[in-house]
Amino acid sequence: GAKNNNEGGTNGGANEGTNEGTKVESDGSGKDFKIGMVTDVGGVHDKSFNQSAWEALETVTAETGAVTKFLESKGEADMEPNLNSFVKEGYNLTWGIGFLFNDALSKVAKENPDAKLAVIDSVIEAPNVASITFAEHEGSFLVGVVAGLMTKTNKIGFVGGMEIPVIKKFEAGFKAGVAAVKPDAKVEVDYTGDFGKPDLGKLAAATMYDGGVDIIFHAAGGTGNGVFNEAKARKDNGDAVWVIGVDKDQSLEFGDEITLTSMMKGVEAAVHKVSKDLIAGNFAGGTTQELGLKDDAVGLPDTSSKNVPADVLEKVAEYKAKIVSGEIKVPTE
Amino acid sequence: MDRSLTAVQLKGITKRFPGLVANDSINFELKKGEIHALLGENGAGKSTLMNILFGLYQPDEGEIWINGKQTVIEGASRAIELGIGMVHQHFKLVQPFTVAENIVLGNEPVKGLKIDYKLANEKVRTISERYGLKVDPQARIKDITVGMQQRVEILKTLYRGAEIVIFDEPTAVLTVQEIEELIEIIRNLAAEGKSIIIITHKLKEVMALADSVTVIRRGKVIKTVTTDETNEQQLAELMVGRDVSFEVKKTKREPGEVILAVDNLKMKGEQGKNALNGVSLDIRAGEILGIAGVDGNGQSELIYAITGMRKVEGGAVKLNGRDMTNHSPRDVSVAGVGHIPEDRHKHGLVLDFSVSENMILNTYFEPEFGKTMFIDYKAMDTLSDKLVKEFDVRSSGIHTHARALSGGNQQKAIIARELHKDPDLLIAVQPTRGLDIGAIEYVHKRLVQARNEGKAILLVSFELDELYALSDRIAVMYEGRLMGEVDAEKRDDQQLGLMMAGNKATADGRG
Amino acid sequence: MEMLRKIFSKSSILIPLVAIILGLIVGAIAMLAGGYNPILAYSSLLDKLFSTPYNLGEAIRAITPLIFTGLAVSFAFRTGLFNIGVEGQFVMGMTGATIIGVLLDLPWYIHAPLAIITGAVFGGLWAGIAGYLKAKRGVNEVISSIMLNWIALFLSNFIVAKFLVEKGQQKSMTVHESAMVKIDWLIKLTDNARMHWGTIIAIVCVIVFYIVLWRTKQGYELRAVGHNPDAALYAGMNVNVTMVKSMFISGVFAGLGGVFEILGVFGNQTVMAASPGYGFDGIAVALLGGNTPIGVLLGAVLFGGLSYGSAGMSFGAGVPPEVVRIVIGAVIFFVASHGLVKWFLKPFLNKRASKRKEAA
Amino acid sequence: MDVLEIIGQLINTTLVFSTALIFTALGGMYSERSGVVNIGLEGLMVSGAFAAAVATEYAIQAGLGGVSPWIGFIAAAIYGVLFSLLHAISTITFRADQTVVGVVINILSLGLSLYLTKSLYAGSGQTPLLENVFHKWQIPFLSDIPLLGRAIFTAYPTTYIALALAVISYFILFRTPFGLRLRAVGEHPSSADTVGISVTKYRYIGVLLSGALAGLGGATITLTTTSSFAHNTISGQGFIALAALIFGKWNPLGLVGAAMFFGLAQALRSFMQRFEFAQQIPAEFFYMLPYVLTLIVLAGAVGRSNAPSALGQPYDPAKR
Ligand SMILES: Nc1ncnc2c1ncn2[C@@H]1O[C@H](COP(=O)(O)OP(=O)(O)OP(=O)(O)O)[C@@H](O)[C@H]1O
Ligand SMILES: Nc1ncnc2c1ncn2[C@@H]1O[C@H](COP(=O)(O)OP(=O)(O)OP(=O)(O)O)[C@@H](O)[C@H]1O
Ligand SMILES: [Mg+2]
Ligand SMILES: [Mg+2]
Repeated sequence: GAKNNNEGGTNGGANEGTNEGTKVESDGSGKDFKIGMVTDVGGVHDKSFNQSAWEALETVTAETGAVTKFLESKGEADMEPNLNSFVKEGYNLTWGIGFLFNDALSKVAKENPDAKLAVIDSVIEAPNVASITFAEHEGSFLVGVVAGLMTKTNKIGFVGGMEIPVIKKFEAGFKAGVAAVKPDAKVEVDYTGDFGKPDLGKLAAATMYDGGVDIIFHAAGGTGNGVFNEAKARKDNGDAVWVIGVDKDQSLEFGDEITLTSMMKGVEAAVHKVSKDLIAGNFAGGTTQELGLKDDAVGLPDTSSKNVPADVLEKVAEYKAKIVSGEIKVPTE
Repeated sequence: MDRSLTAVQLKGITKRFPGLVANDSINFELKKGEIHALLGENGAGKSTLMNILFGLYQPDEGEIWINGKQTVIEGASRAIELGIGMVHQHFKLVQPFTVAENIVLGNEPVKGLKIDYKLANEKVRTISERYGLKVDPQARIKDITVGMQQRVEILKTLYRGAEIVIFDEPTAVLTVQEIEELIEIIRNLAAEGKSIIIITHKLKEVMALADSVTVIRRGKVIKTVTTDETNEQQLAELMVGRDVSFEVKKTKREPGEVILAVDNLKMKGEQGKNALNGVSLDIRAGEILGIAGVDGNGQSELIYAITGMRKVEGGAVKLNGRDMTNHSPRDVSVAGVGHIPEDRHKHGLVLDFSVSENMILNTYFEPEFGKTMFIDYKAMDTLSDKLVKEFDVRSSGIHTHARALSGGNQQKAIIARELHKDPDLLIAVQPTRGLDIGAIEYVHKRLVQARNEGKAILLVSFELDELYALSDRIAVMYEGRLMGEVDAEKRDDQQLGLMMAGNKATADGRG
Repeated sequence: MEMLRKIFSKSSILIPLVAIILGLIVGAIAMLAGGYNPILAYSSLLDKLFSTPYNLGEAIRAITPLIFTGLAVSFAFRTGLFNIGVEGQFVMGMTGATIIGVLLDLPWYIHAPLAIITGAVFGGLWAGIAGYLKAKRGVNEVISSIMLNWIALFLSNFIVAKFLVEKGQQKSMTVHESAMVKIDWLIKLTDNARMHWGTIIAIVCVIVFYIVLWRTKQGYELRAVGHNPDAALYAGMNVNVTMVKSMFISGVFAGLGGVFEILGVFGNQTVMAASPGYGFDGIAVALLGGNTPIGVLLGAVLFGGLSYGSAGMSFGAGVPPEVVRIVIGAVIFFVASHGLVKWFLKPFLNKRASKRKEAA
Repeated sequence: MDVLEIIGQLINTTLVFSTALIFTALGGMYSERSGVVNIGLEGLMVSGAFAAAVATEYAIQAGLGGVSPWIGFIAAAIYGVLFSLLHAISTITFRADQTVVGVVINILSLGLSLYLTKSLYAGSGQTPLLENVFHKWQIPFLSDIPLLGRAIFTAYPTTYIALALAVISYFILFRTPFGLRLRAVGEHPSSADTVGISVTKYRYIGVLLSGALAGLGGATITLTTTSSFAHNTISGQGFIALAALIFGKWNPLGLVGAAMFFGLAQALRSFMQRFEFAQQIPAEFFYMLPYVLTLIVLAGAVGRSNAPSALGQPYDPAKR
């Protein structure tokens, strides 16, 4: 969860997309259901969790025939009217993607007790809202283990977006993971202050790689694209540098020559599950689920085996077991 | 020189602007080698006609014949091709450029891709020597005097091979010496075979310089005469359409109390040089002190110092015995100083304000215009109506923008405003610059009237005639100092000229 | 009433109207080129705006900050200054209101006014810096306010994150109810749209703008300095102080815009990655409105209405909402290039004129 | 890491950050030297960034490989010219207010670029990531020189182009007839007009060049840092370039200095964060650094900078 803020400048405005549910071999069970989703300012094609969430809804449409639709927010002020667009159209479920929806969604939920809503990355205590959060620190711990074991220079980098609690969670978990396997390795931290500025990510990465860092974990949304760009340029030059991606399996986007692994967040699975539950008649309103390692909702993608040696992956598995069992408690800040 | 050939012939030229006909079927003929003066009141249409000849405006009707051939002059470059050059009323010079750059602009000698500055300087030097127009090719325009700038303008036309040269009010901004030099230059040009058109409001210059004169009034040609067959008085009447008196009636008067006392003022100039080097003077109630001198010798700074528009480094200004040194312009104004500024567009008016709003520019804060924080627009308009009537400021109404007034009427508005304040001291800097004789007559009358009412008047002017006509005493300023005073009763141009060039006053001055 | 005369004089009302129509046509062409249905799109836009009380209310909510920022830009323009820093002043206004709203706990009749005034003063002072630098140091206000925009953003983020933050969040604690300025009955009436007193104050500001500039002695000074600082100096006005005052007042308008986003809409302030953009939109609004107060009001309605309605355009017709920016840009373009508009109108006007002649 | 190495890196990073600013500010210079205010630089950069992303993408699709970014680069300049044609026609021919039209350019180009992006890429507000972009050149031999090699001789081709253009622009502006005339038009259009120089023509050239160069500035960002175009690819750089132009007193070399100063401040912000002591300082203060530094320098040193006298005034020969 690294893309969350209100950037760029307009008020009003949204983008839209619809899946009409008559395609493919849907079982038709959701034909009468309408599910809406409001993105944060990253937009639906953010290559991050907005996109994951929308992909989940596309799958829901394909499977059940439900109508799904999204609206993009251009600024924080749009979030509430966008949610209301769905609620007042009588949608059966409305998603708010990202923890910036906290205020807007709880207000809309309170004003419309009959409507059903769900939110990612935020906890809203209302009987008609299902809240889903992730234990990002746990997953970050595991990629920290990978980085700690694989660094050759004993210098590792962390590039953050804005210095805010969620991202701090990534940093804390990551540092703990590194420390667990390589106490003498140094983790350099650079918060760029922005989730949408690849140039700053690129600069941060360049500075770190120049300083001897060989692996960088980014939790910086679009800013992280700059980290990948810089790594790619260096790899082309023959330097042995790596990036650890975030939210999705970023090797699919940036290639596995530079993507060591990624800290995946199971947004897609979560959205899919909650939406299907709704159609099946058991909406998890009023509950909060913190999805972590135990639910396989955070962690490394399978593609990791390409660049991460088996023995390291074994270690990762060990630590995962310890975290799930509660033997290790990963710090959050 | 065969003067029977015509250089320019304009036939039935008509030019209309929204709401008025600036040129109304004008016929005009300029013979080869002739100096032809164009006379007329402000707004008569002289500049418009010349702008048409130079291709800047297109006539609505009429024909232009150059050297016996009918032509259409669709732009300045075509005019230049035809051998027409124009020295504009407002100089067309690029301030940060050098003299040479201004002259060769648009027609630069090149070496490869580069401008050949050496050749450019050389060319400028050659023509400047040939016509006796001394300039420094490498000096920047912003650093040279107005007279020098005008030479650059003339050189620009000569560089382009002009055979017909138009001068639009070339003497309005020049000092006596510079005017004499210019007259010499123009004569030389004519002697070289160039044909000259000159616009001026100064009849003496016309008589001294021109071969023939065309008088225009309200866009129509009134008459074309040769200077042999006319005189100043007749020309003035042709222009204005009535009898004009050049005499300023001024009775002898005993001055009263000292109103303004300036003691040893010192001020730094823009370039760090001292602009004022210890100026001292007194003015009494009921007298006019004229300040003569070449432009740029500290006159403007003296006024800025007295009015508080710029801080002085040393010395004192006393008004009615009260110390006003380095007080704000507001304090000075309230203490009883009226100021007709040198540059009416820069300082005198807010051109985008209405005439009415301009009338209260330095009194708007008085209770007269509202006792609260709000402005009493009714009071403002009442006052404006009154002043506009009294001072005969002509415009389409007090709510029109000051921008739309002619220069003469703008000046009248300023004078009205400043006199209405009933100041003890009135400062008038070049109050008649660019005005026609009718307007000048009026301004002079008002100034003398103010003096007779017992006001002290400080008059800065570059025109000796004006200084002699109005002043009781004349002080000469040179390089930030007063060189001494001369008696206005006894006119001695020679003496004054010497002092303006930096010589101390001799025995008969009081310096 | 010179103003009113100006507004209703023929060409000044005709040109904006024609410009709006031309702008909508440009938008329609863009949509046709992109394979969308412009008629459906525009009707969805109108539908979105006027279909429900909620949407109407939310549109007004979206228009309100634009009135403030439009006034701010116009005010400075009127006095010869280009305040491109409205964005930063807006953010400072938000921050001022949040600080008071969060940290103090007072009775409502003190709390809300105090928060409003603090925010306004924050905005004013922030603009005043640019004014001061211009007056005293000759720094071009365009550059200094661009810099100040960024500084305001980061400074506000710092203040929120350091002193006001709600634990575990990236936003401030919630402003006390006593400082909030919602209008409950209107909220009920509009089905929970976020209606607040800021809208009323914005309209009051439109009037204040007019009165200050055209009715007071202070305004007379401000305008004189704006048109001709040399003449103002000559007339005994303190040009430097006036310049700072002008920027301050402009900043107060901007700051108020920010204040009501906090006290009327959000109730807290987030740590922002980029400023909200109302300031830059304010430039457009000011230009749309020809820098007159009524013009700004109408410009804000047009700009804000189109922007808010654009969500409906995408909802109903699948058109990317950016097309609205194209429409707005085109409208301002045509307002500015009135020469071009007249050129468009010429055949039409000529026909009318010749008809009249025939009739006569 | 030794000190030389750090300094070398700092200089290098400075160059990377200032390149786009140099291009854009140079563009602004041509426009403003001719007397046309160009507050639309931001928008022109947006257009350039967009055009570069799309053209490069198409070139890659067409199998042009490593040549693709160059095609994108040139396309950006052409697109920038087309966009600024709008500016030129309205401000020069129809004498519209230059500031207003600049704002229009900013609004239009962002709106249009995003609209086109969504139309071209199935609703995505972002162009696909480019396979081929510019890479840093290591100039043979020179790049091995200590300090300088690291600092200057390992850089993107765009940096060298920008610096070369600055020098060439200096020559054009102050040594050639074209430059003299352009400056004359910006200082005193009627004096240019009365010696037969077409004010309209030179202003068109100035404005169109600004479009081309600001387009290159935008392309530089796409092709050296972001590798794609999105709504926030250009966020304020155009305005910073405008500041650099004013700060650099409308002089090609001056503005390079100003752009480098700004680049340095940006580079410092990232460098400082790596030192231990810096951990104590809130990050926001580092983010502010470039802007605060600029403000301080402006307030302290320069004072009134001298803009071309006729800047912002439409030229109407019939008006006096
Ligand atoms: N561009 C213009 N637009 C409108 N009216 C104009 C324009 N230029 C000149 N006029 C009008 O044409 C008339 C003639 O003006 P012109 O400048 O030719 O007078 P002039 O004889 O040169 O006066 P002056 O002695 O003051 O220089 C004036 O009444 C003026 O109002
Ligand atoms: N923008 C304008 N709109 C309408 N008329 C104008 C405009 N500018 C000038 N004029 C007209 O041009 C005439 C002459 O103006 P101008 O300023 O040249 O006067 P002037 O007597 O030559 O004074 P000076 O040259 O000393 O300033 C005025 O009568 C005025 O009506
Ligand atoms: Mg004239
Ligand atoms: Mg005149």
